[in-house]
Amino acid sequence: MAPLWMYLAVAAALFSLGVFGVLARRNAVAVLMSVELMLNAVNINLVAFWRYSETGTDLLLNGYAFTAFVLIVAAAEAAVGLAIIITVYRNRRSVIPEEARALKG
Amino acid sequence: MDELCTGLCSVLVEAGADAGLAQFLSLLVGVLLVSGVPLITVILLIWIERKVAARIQDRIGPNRVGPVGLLQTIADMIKLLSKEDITPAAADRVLYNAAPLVSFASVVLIWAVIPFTPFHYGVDLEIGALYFVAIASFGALAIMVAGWASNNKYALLGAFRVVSLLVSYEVPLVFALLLPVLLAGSMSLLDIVNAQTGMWFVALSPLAFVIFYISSQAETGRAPFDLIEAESELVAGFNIEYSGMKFGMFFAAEFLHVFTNGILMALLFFGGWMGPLYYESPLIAFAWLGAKGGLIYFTTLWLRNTVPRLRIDQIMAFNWKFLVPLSIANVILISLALKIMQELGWAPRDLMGASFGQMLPTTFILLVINGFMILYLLGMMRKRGREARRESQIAQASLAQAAAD
Amino acid sequence: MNVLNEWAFIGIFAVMAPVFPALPIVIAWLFRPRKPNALKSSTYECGVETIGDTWVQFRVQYYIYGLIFLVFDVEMVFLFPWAVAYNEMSLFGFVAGFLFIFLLTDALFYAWKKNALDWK
Amino acid sequence: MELNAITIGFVVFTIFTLGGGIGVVTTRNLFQGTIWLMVSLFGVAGYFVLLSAPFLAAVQVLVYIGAIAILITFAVMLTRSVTRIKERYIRILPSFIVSLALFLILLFGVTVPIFSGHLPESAPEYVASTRDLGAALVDENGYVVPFLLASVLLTAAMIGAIFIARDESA
Repeated sequence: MAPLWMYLAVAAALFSLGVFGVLARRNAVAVLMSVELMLNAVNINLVAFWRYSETGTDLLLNGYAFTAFVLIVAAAEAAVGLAIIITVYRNRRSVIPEEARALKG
Repeated sequence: MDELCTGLCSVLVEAGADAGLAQFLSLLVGVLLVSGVPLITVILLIWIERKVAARIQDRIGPNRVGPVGLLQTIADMIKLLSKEDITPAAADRVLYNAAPLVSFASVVLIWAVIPFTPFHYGVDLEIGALYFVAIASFGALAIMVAGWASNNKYALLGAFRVVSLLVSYEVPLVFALLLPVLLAGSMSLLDIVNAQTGMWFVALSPLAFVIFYISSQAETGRAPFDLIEAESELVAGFNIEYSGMKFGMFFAAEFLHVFTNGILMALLFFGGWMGPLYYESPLIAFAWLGAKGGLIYFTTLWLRNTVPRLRIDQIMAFNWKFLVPLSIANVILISLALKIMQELGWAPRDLMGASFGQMLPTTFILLVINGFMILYLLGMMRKRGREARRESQIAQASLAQAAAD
Repeated sequence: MNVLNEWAFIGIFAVMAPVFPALPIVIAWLFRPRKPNALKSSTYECGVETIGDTWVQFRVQYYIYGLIFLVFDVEMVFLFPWAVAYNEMSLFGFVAGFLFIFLLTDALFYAWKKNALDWK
Repeated sequence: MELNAITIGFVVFTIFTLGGGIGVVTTRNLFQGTIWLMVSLFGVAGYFVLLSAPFLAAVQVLVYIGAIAILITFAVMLTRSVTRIKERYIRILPSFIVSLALFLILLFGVTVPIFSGHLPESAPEYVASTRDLGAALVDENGYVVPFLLASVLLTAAMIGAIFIARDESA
């Protein structure tokens, strides 16, 4: 069995890749994909901690169940985010987040 | 392949092989044995499909190559092998070549969890039922990739239509799949079959089977849902730019998928290998599974060659406004009734050991519920049909009126 | 077989599965004629060069179907464990699952009423 | 770590996950970016299998490759002029420094407990099954409130997204 820190290191690398994508990419769809990468890095961590935690007699399901909830949140985020991108594109012909200033005060 | 593995493993270890290597080799042999079944059947399936289609259309079908045309597929393969392979200049080469491989592999991979007999299967995954739905989603992605990588408007449009059809019909499919899982209390296909010792699941909820049947017909892109080959509308759909053996792979994947769905339905709803004398010999069990799967497969061919193609708006409306609500209602009503019966002690909590007699009251009540649902649906459909006919009559009358004026 | 052995089987299967269709393609690559020309490898469309981008604008309805499918697909994350545990479940647990399905049916009903399910 | 199936799996899935991730942030073509994302998330599903959570792996494939990939490609096609953006990146250097610094900090945080012996080396034998998860999800003392809240969230997301994306003019 691979030791815990290896999973954590991979998750850290994946999360950093996601952060880079969110900060540096110009295209809103690419930014959204980078957010998905970050959420999945979190999921790796959750499952790895769940697997390596001492359960004792009582069943510990927190990490397992929480991963399922993160999955749901990721899906909801993708659905709404992409819908917003499509609408902004339809109205402004642009997919660059910096150019969508309609909601700015 | 459980027993075979341990057997082969120990032989290899005794012969002096490294334990890990022995395990790997025995797993590899298992993989080759299990995957051999679909790979051999697919060659036969193409012949069966053509023969059945020909008989339904009052033709003879392939009858020149070999006895009753059995070797026709081999001849076709040789033809396809010698065909020039054309890759469009503007195509994305890597994705273009990967798509047919993924498409075929996604169907073959389903066979890893199919139990052929009580003792012979690739693996018995704890999540078997979910596994084959997940693997099938690679097929949809492969079609999307094929359409995009061809860099052709027709191909992309075809891929869009097909993928939206596939994802739409996956909703009722999964809801129908929920019922066998719920009844058996397990996602392992072996457990699902064993839970049908007392009563086949098709008797507990025929509606779930019908929904699964219709949506798997759509998932494989067969008539009346054959938008994949809507020649008159989309030239050929997503595989328009493919030629030679790569086209052949999409073709073979579709044929194999239809038969795989037949086997899956036999496992999920018709008790798999259950039948008289199945416990006598694995061969009899295997024959039962093949017979049931083959019969369901034959009805899908029959359906394919009988009904006309629907328009895409009709297909979508049928799915979202009829099949999805129906499948949700079916899950809710059946699970509600079963839970109440379990609380009252009329229904067994564990179907695994339930006998035929124990299952009778459950079956009766669930069947009555499904019967009422079907009666209601038939009434509704008759009403809708009458309305539609009246509307078309009015429309025709007004047309005639306009022509007279 | 223990659990990971099962998955080793799936892993080997997953590696082998694309090899089976790749074999005939490679064999075909050895035997097939190769006479490419510009006309053959042009995009198949009406016999003239394609005008404009292949990525034509698509209708938003595709996205809406995909969206509704996504929501129902994600729902399965919870419904499958619920179905597996169904037989040992108390009435309370059943009602919770019932509510879960019911709430999502609401969303479908909304989409229906807003004509988001029509192919426009 | 000796050479065994788990080690091989770990290495393969690491290549998938990180290679796919690099593909996502570097590719110019968004459709290829989606495929890279799927490669990466498939690697994550592989990790879930290695960590004895096959149910989560299947769900990961079902949700991401089966649904979110399709949704993203639909969105990419709907906003087609995306390929015409000339420069892929903005503020590339600061972003790179920030993410590299973040990675180093995280790596530091991950590796320090090894030397002090705080991280467990081996995992417990018994793992919870899907049935346990299902029972806990609808248990009064379990996750029944988040379970129903998730349903509300999904309903809200679906209604909201349909409301936003619907073409009023059509």
